[in-house]
Amino acid sequence: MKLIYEQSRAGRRGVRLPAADVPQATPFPAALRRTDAAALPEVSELDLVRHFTGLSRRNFSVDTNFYPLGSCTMKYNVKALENAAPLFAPFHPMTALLPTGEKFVQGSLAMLHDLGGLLAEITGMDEVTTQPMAGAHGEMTGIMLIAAYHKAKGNKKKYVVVPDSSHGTNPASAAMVGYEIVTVPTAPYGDMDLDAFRAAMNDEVAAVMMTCPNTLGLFNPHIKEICDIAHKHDALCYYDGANLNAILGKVRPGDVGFDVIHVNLHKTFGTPHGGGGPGSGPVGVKKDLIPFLPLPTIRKAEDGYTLVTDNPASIGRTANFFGNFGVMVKAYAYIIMLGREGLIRVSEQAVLNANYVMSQLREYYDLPYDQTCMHECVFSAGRQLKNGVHALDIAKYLIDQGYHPPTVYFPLIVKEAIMIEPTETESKETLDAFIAVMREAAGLAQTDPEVLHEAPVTMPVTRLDETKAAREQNVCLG
Amino acid sequence: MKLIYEQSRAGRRGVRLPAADVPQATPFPAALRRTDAAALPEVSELDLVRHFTGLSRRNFSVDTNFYPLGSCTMKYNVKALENAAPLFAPFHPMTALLPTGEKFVQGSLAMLHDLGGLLAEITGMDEVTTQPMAGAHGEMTGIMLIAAYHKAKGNKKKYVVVPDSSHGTNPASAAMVGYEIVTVPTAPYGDMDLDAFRAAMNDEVAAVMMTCPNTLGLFNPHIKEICDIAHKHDALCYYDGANLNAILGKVRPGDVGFDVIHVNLHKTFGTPHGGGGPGSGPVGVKKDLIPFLPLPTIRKAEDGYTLVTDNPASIGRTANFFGNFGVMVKAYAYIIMLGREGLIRVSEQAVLNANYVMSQLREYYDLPYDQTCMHECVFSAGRQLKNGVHALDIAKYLIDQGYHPPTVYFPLIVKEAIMIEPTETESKETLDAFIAVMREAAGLAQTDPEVLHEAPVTMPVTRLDETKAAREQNVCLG
Amino acid sequence: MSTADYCPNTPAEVREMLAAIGVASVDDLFSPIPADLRARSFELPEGMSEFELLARMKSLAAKNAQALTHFIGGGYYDHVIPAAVDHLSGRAEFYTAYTPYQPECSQGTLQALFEYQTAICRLTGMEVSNASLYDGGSAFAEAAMMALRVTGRSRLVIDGCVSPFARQIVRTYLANQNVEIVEIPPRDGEPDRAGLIAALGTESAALMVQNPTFFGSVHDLSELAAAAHAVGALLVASVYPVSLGLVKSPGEMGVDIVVGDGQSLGNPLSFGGPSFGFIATVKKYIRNLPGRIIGETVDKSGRRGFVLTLQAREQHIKRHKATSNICSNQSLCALRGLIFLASVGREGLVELAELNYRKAEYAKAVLGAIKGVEVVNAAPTFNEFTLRLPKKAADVVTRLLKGQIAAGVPAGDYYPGMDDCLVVTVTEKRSREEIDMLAKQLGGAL
Amino acid sequence: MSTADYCPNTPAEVREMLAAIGVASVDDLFSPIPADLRARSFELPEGMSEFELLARMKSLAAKNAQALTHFIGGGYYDHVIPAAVDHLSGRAEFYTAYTPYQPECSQGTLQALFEYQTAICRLTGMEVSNASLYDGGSAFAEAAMMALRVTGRSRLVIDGCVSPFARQIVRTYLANQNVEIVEIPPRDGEPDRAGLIAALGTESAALMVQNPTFFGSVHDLSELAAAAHAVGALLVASVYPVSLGLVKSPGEMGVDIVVGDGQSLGNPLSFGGPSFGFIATVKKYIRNLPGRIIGETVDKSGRRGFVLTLQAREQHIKRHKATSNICSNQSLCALRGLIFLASVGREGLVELAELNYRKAEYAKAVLGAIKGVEVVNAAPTFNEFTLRLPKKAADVVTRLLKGQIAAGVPAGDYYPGMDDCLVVTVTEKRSREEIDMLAKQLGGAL
Ligand SMILES: Cc1ncc(COP(=O)(O)O)c(C=O)c1O
Ligand SMILES: Cc1ncc(COP(=O)(O)O)c(C=O)c1O
Repeated sequence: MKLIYEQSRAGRRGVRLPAADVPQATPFPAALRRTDAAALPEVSELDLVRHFTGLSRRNFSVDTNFYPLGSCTMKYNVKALENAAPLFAPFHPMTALLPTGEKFVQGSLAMLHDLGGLLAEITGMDEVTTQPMAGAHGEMTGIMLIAAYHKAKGNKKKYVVVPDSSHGTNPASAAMVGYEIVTVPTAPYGDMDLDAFRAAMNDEVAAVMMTCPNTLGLFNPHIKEICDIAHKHDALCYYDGANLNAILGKVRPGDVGFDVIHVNLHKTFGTPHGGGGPGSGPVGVKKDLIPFLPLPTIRKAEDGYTLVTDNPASIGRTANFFGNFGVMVKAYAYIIMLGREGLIRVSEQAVLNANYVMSQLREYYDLPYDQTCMHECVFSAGRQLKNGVHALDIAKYLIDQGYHPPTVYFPLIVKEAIMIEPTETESKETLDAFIAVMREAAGLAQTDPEVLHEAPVTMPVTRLDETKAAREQNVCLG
Repeated sequence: MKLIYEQSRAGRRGVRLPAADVPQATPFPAALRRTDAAALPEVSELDLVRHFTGLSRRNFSVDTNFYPLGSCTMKYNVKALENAAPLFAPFHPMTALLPTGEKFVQGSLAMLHDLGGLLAEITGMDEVTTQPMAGAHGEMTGIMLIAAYHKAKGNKKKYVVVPDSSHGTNPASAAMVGYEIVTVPTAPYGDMDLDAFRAAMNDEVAAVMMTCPNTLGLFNPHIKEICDIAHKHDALCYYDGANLNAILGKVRPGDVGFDVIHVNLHKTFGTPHGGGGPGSGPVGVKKDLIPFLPLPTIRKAEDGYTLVTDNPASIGRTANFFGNFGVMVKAYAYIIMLGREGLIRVSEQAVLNANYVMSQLREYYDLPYDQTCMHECVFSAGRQLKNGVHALDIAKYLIDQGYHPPTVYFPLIVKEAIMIEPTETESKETLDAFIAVMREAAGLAQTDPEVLHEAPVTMPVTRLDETKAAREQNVCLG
Repeated sequence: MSTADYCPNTPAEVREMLAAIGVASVDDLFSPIPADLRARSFELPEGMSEFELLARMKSLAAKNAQALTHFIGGGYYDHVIPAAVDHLSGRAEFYTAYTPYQPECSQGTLQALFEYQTAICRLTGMEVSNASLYDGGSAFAEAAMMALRVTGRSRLVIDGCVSPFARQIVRTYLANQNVEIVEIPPRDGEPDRAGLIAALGTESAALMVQNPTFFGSVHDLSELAAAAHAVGALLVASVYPVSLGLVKSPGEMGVDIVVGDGQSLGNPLSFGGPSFGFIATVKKYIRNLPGRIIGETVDKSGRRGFVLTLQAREQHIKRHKATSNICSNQSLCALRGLIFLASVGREGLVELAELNYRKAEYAKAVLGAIKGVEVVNAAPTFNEFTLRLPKKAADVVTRLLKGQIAAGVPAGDYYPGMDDCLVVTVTEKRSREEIDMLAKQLGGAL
Repeated sequence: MSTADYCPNTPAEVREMLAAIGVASVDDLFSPIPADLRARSFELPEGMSEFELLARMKSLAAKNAQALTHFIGGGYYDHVIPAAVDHLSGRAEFYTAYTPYQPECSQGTLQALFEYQTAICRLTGMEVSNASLYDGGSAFAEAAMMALRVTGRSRLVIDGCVSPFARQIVRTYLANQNVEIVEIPPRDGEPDRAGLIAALGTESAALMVQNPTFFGSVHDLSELAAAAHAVGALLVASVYPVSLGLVKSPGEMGVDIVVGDGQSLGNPLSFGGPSFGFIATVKKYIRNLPGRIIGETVDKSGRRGFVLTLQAREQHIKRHKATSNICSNQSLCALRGLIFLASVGREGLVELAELNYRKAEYAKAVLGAIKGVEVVNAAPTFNEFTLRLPKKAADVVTRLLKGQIAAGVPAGDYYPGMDDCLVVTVTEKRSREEIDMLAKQLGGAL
C-alpha cells in the first residue's frame, strides 16, 4: 500500500474547521512564524478512510485471529468496555488540581480511588497508585519507591536481583533507577536456583524482582522462602504482575510477602493492547511504602474525594496527571462486571486451556520444563531444529494458517522457545484447531521443511529484511 | 467460513442479561409455552466477534473499494453523520402520539419538519412526507397520492406511463397500487421517444413516471414538454429522484412541472447503504396533493411542533411511525453541513467525474448514446462480446483488481450495459487508476479473454452457481 | 474557510479533467439542460464544519425530554442491545456496502443474511424467510398481498386486535385494489374468535391476526389456523419476536405467513426507525415471497457460497409483474437482528422473554391492585397488558407525563369505547423501582 | 443468572479437557501452589451484566460536572477531534492487536507508525522519531536521560518556564542517579535567558526548555541552541504540537531533541490519559533514542515493508543496558495523532493554529482590558497567556468555578510569588460567547 504521503495532492483538504467567531488578530510575528507549513498529508476524507481501513486489514488481531502470544495475555477485549471509556472522555485533568476543583470531578476521582481499592484486594497490597502508564513504567515506579524507602531508612543499597528468566523490562527498569543488576540462573526444575539466589543475596541488595508464575509459566513454590530471605537483608520483594491472570483469586502476592507489585491492566484486566499500547501499570505497595507514593494521591473523605498534592516523602511524579485514565475505566469496568466469581473462573480457565494445549502438543515438541503449567506453556523447537527448522519458521507457518504465532525466543533461557498463552476466553474448538496446525507444522518439519522456511506466503509481504532496515535506518519518509 | 450455527456448542453463552429485581411470577401457561427453545446460535462473545468481523472482511464497500455502481450513488458516507444518529436513538416514537406527547419530542419533530422543508426547497415542491422507507416505497406512496388525487377529483384513471429505460421499481410500484403499465420506448437520442409518448397519452393515464437524468445518465431537454402534455390529460408527473445527485442546485423538478417526487436519502444525501438498506425515500408534492399525504404529518405552530393524526382525505399510513428516522438524521445533517454551496459543488463534481471517465473510456467501449452525460455514463460491452467477453466478465475482472464493478445489464435497453457512476467524492487519481484497469480489461478481451472468463480468482469464492441456488432453494440452514 | 463538501478534486485537477473532456468549464457540462429548466431558487443555509454540525445536532436532540421513563410499546420496544451489536454492525464493510449484487465480493453480507433467514425460520418455526422488509407494518401489508396472490382471492379478514397502525397500512396499501377488508372488532379487549371464524368464507384469502395482541394477550392460534385452512384461506400472524423465547412458535400453531417488526432485536427505538420487517412462510409459497432472498450454492470448485436467488420474483427483472416493488430493504437492521439473536443465543432468548414476562407480571399485579383499576386481558399476557382505569386514560397519561413517566398508550385513541383503557408495556429495562413509581403516580392520579 | 466471564468452555468440554490432560479437576491444576500460599482474602463484589455495568458507569460519570467551560490547559488541551479519528482508530484490527513483533501480519500497525514517525519529523523539523513514549512528561524525562547518554555528562539546566509537572518528573526519574539538576526560575513570567546561558558549562548535558512556555510565551530558541552547542550541550525542547502550525519548527531553531505530548492531536482529554509522548532528534543520535522505532525495508521479492528496527537498543534484547525500560508504549494514541494530522492536513494545521491564536488574542484583549488586570507575557503568545490580577488568582478561580467556569490555572500553585497570576487557555473550541462570559465573570469577581 502507498504511504498516506504518497497520496497527497497539493491543496486537497480533509476535515474542515469551525469558522472563526472573533475578529481577525494582529498577525503572529513573522520572526517566530513557520515559513513552510509542515508537509503533512493532503488527502480527502474518503482517501483517509480507505487508507486507514486498508491498513487495519493488514493486521492480525484478537478480533480476527487466535493470538496465543505468550506473556501478553491476549484475551478477548469486551466490547462493552469500549463503550464505557468515552463516558469519561470530556473531563480535563487540570480541573482536579484547581482550588476546590476536586468537587467537579468526583466521578473520575471515585473511579481512580475504587480501582485502587479493588486492585489492592486482588493483590493483597495495602495501597495502590494508578499513575504508571504500562508494566515497565510500574516497575520503574516500584523500584523508585523501594529506593525511596531505603533512602529514608538510611540503607545503603546497590543491587537489584533478578532471575535470568525475567522479562527484559525488570533489569532495565531497575537499571534506569540507578541499580546494578545481579542475575540468578534458573534451576533445572524451572524456578530460580535457590542456592544461587542465597549466594547472590547480601545487605547491599535493594530488591528482588520476581514474576510468578514466571516466564516459563511455572509457579515457584518457594516464593515465600525467597521473600523471607530477601527480607532478612532488608531487601524488598518486587512482584511483576504481568502473569497475574494465572492466579486471580488463588494467590495474592501481598499475602506471600511481596512488598511492591505492578499489574498490567492491559493483560489481566482485559483492556485492549492497541497495537502496542496504551496500557496501564498500577503499582501496589505494603504499608511501609505508602508515604513514598507518587503525587497526587486520592483520599476519600466524608464530603467526597480529595487530592493530596503535597508530601515531601513522595518520590514525586511519574506522569503528567493520573496516568492512562481511559484504560483504567475499562479495567475498572471489567473487574466490577466479572466480580469475584468471574475473576476466579478467569484464572481457572486460563490454566485449564494452557495445560490442555500443553498436553496435546507435548508429543510433538520438546518441553524443557515438564510440569503442570499455569496460564502458559513454553515449548522448544529444539527437536525441529535438527531438521533445520527454527521456532521462527513454525511461527511464520502459523501466520499462513491464520494464527498469530506464540511468543518465540522468549524467555531467553529456552532455546528456540515457543511460548503459548491461550487465555481463558478461547474455546476448546479454537484450541483444537490450533493444536492441529501445530502438529501439522511439526510434521512438515520432518517431511517438508522448505514449506516452513518459505512461510508466510499469504500475507501482503513475505519475510522482511531486518538487517537492511537496521542498516539503512529509514525511519521517516524523506 | 463456517456458519454461526455450525460454531454452536450446547450450553455456551454469549451476552448475559440483567438480574431480575422482581419476585418470581406464576409460570407462563404451559399450553402456550414453546416446548423447544429456538435453535439460535450458542457462541461466546469472542466467537461472535470473530465471526462477524470475519464476514465483514468478505465484503467490498465504499470504505475499502472504489464502488462506481451506476444508479446507486455510492458516495463517501461521512463519518460525522454516523455520530449524529445515535443522539436520537433513545426516543420512543409512541411518545409523540400520546396526549400532549409532542412536547416531549420537540427535537425529533423539529428535525423531521425541517428536513421536509429543506427537501421541498431542494426539489421545488410544496410539501414533503418523510414516511417512505426507501425509493420504491416513496414511489408507491407517490402513486397512492396520485390515485387519491384522481379519486377525489372523480377522475377515472387506469394507466401509468413509464419509459422503457425506467428502473424496475417504477412499473412495479405503480402496479402495486393497481395501475396498468404502459411502456414507452427510448428514442435513438437516448430520451423517451416523444412521439410514442404522445401516442401513449390519453385521459385514462393517471401519471407519467420519469427519471431525469434517466438511467442512461442523460438529461432529457423535453421534460417540460412532457409534463405539459401529461397535464393536458390531467395526468400527474412523477419524478423518480434516484438521480437527483446530478442536478442539485441546477434543476428543481418542481419548477419544471413535476407534481410528485421521491428522493433517495441513501443516494443523494450521503447516508450509507447498509448492504442493501435501510434507506429513506421522502416524497415531495405540489400543493394540490398535500391533503392526501400520509399521517401523521407535522405542523409547526407558535408553541412548537405538533402532529396531525386525523385527516379523512389522507391515504393513511405507509409505515408504523415516522419512517426511517435514524437515516433522516444523517441526511439532515448532511444537508446542513454541506449547505447551499456544498450541494451545488456535489452535482458539479459528480457530473465532471462521470464525463471524465466517459471521455477516457470511449475509445475502449461502445457508447450507445454518445452525449454529454450527467452523473453517470452507460457503456456497452458489445464490442467485447465479439470475442465472447460479456459485461459480466469485465465486472468480475474488476473485482480481482480491487474495484467494485459498475452496474451491469441495467438499464435493460442497453445490451451488455456497463453503467458507471463515479460520484463526486472520488478523486481524479482514483478515477485514473480505475480507467487504467478498464482499459486493461478491454485489452484482455482481445488478447486473453480466458482471464476474464475465469475471474474473479482473488475472492473467497469463484463464480457461483446461481441456477443451483434457484433450483434447490436452500434459503435456511436445515 | 469553505465548508465541507467531500469533493476531493483540486482546481488544478478540475482543469486537467475539463481539458481531457474537451470542454472549457464545468458549466459547459450542464449545457444539455435548457436555460428555462434551471432552478428558480435554491435557498439553503450556509454550510458548516462537522464540529459545528455535531454541536447543532446535540442541541436539537436535547430538545427531546431526556429522562422520560417509558411504559409504552405499541410495536416498538425498549430492549437491551448488547454492545457487540453496535460494534459489529458498525464495521464499515457492512454499512458502506450496497445490495450484494456481485456475490463474490459480497459474501460477508450474503452469508450474514442467510444466517438471518435461518434465525427467522428457527424463531418462527417456518421454513423460509426473505432477507427483510421495511418494517412490521409494511410487512403485514405485504403478507396480505402475498395471501391474495397465493389464493387468488380478494377478501381479507383482519382481527381488530391487530395494531391499528398495521391495519391502517393494509388499508392504505390496498385502497386502490379490488379487495374487501373485513375487520372484526375486539370483544372486551380480546379477539372475537367466533366472529373471526364466522367472517371466513371460501372467498377469503387470509385471516390476519397479531400475537400477542395490541392489548398484550397471548393466544393459541391453532384453532384459527384450522378454521382458515378449512375454507382454503391462509392464516397470517404478526408476532413480537422477543415473545418467541416463551410463546409457542407460529409454525407450531399452523400459521402460514408470519410477519413482524424486528426493532426489538437489537435496533434502537430511534423515534421509529430504521428497524426491519420480517416475513416467513412455508416452502411451497417461496415464489410468492416479496423482497430479496439469499440462497446457498457452490462456486466453480465446489466451495459453499451465497447468492441473491429467485430474483425472477423481483422488480428489476419482472418489473410490473414482480411480487413486490421493494428494492432497498433494511439489510443492516436485519444484520443487527441476527447479531442480537446470536449474542443472546438459544438460552438467552428464553431468559430474556422470561424476564419480560416476570417484570410485566409484577407490574400487572401492583398496578392491578390499585383501587379502581382492573386488568382487561382475560388471556395470559407477555410484557404488555391493558388496564381499565376509573378515569379517562388520556387524562391520566397527560398527568403522568408531567412527572416524566409515559404510563402507557390510551386505547381509546384507537378503539371507540375504550377511553378508560391503558395499554402498559414493561420490558426488562424497567426496574422494580420504576414500576413502583408508576404505581405510585398512577394511584395518585386516579 | 450467572455473570459474564467470557469463558466459553462448557462443563462438558471442561470434563473432556481434564481427561485429556489426565487430571480429575481444575483444582488439581493448581496443585503446584502450596496451600500456605493461597489467597487469604478475595473480597470483591458480585459481578453483573454489561447492561448493569454501563448504567453504573454512566452514573459514575454523571458525578463529574457536565457543563464546565474550560479555560485551562497546563499540558492538556481541549481541541476538536474529527469523527474519522474515532472511527478509524476504532477498527478492531488496530486496537486488539499487540505490538507488531511479527511484521508480516502486522503491516497495518507498522506502516501507520512509520507514517506517524514521518509526521512527527515533518512537524518538528527533525530527522528521526520513535514510535511513541508514554506522555509528554515522561518523554521530557527520557530526553534528559538521552542527553546524558549522548554527552556522557551529568548536569542538566532546566528553564523554570517548563511545566512544573515535567520538571517534577525529571527530578523523580533522576532522583537516584548522580545527576545535578539546575533550575533557573522565570523572570517576570519569561525565561531568564541570561541566567540560562550563564548556567551552561562544559559539564552540562543539556539545556531543557519548553515552547510555548508554561505561561504561554513563544520564543525563538536559536540563541539558546547556539549557547548550548557552544559548550557541547544539547538543547532539548518540549513543544505543543498544534502550535507548530504557526510557530517556527524546533528543527529550524537548532533544537537537538524535541519532545511533547500528543494529546492535542486527536486524543480526548480523558482526565489525563491515555495520550502519547513523542520524541524526535537528529539522525546521528538515533541509537540513543528510547523506545520502539519502525524502519522501512523490503521482503524477499523486493516489496516494501516495515519492521521494528534497531531493537538492540531495547530492553527485551539489551535488558539492563537498554536505552530505556519502555516496552508497551502508546501506539493507538499515536495512531490517533497520525489520523488527526492527516485529516486536518497541511493547510488545516495552519488554519487550526491560526484559529487558536486568533481566539486567544481576542480573549487576551478583552480580559486584559478589565480594570486592574494586566497581561504578564512580554513575548508573543499562542493560545495560552498569563494575567496578573488584582486579587489572589486561586480565590478568583474558586469563585468562577461556582459558575461552572474553569477560568485558568493559578500560577501561584507552582511559582512562589505569582499568587496573583492566572494562566488562561483558549482553544478553537471556546466560543466568543464563552470568552465574553469569562470576561464578565472575571470582571465581576475582581
Ligand atoms: C513478564 C512481563 N513483565 C513486564 C512486561 C512489561 O509490560 P509493559 O509492556 O506493559 O511495559 C511484560 C510485557 O510484555 C511482561 O510480559
Ligand atoms: C433509478 C432508481 N429508481 C428507484 C430506485 C429504488 O430505490 P430503493 O432501492 O431505495 O427502493 C433505484 C435504486 O436502485 C434507482 O436506481
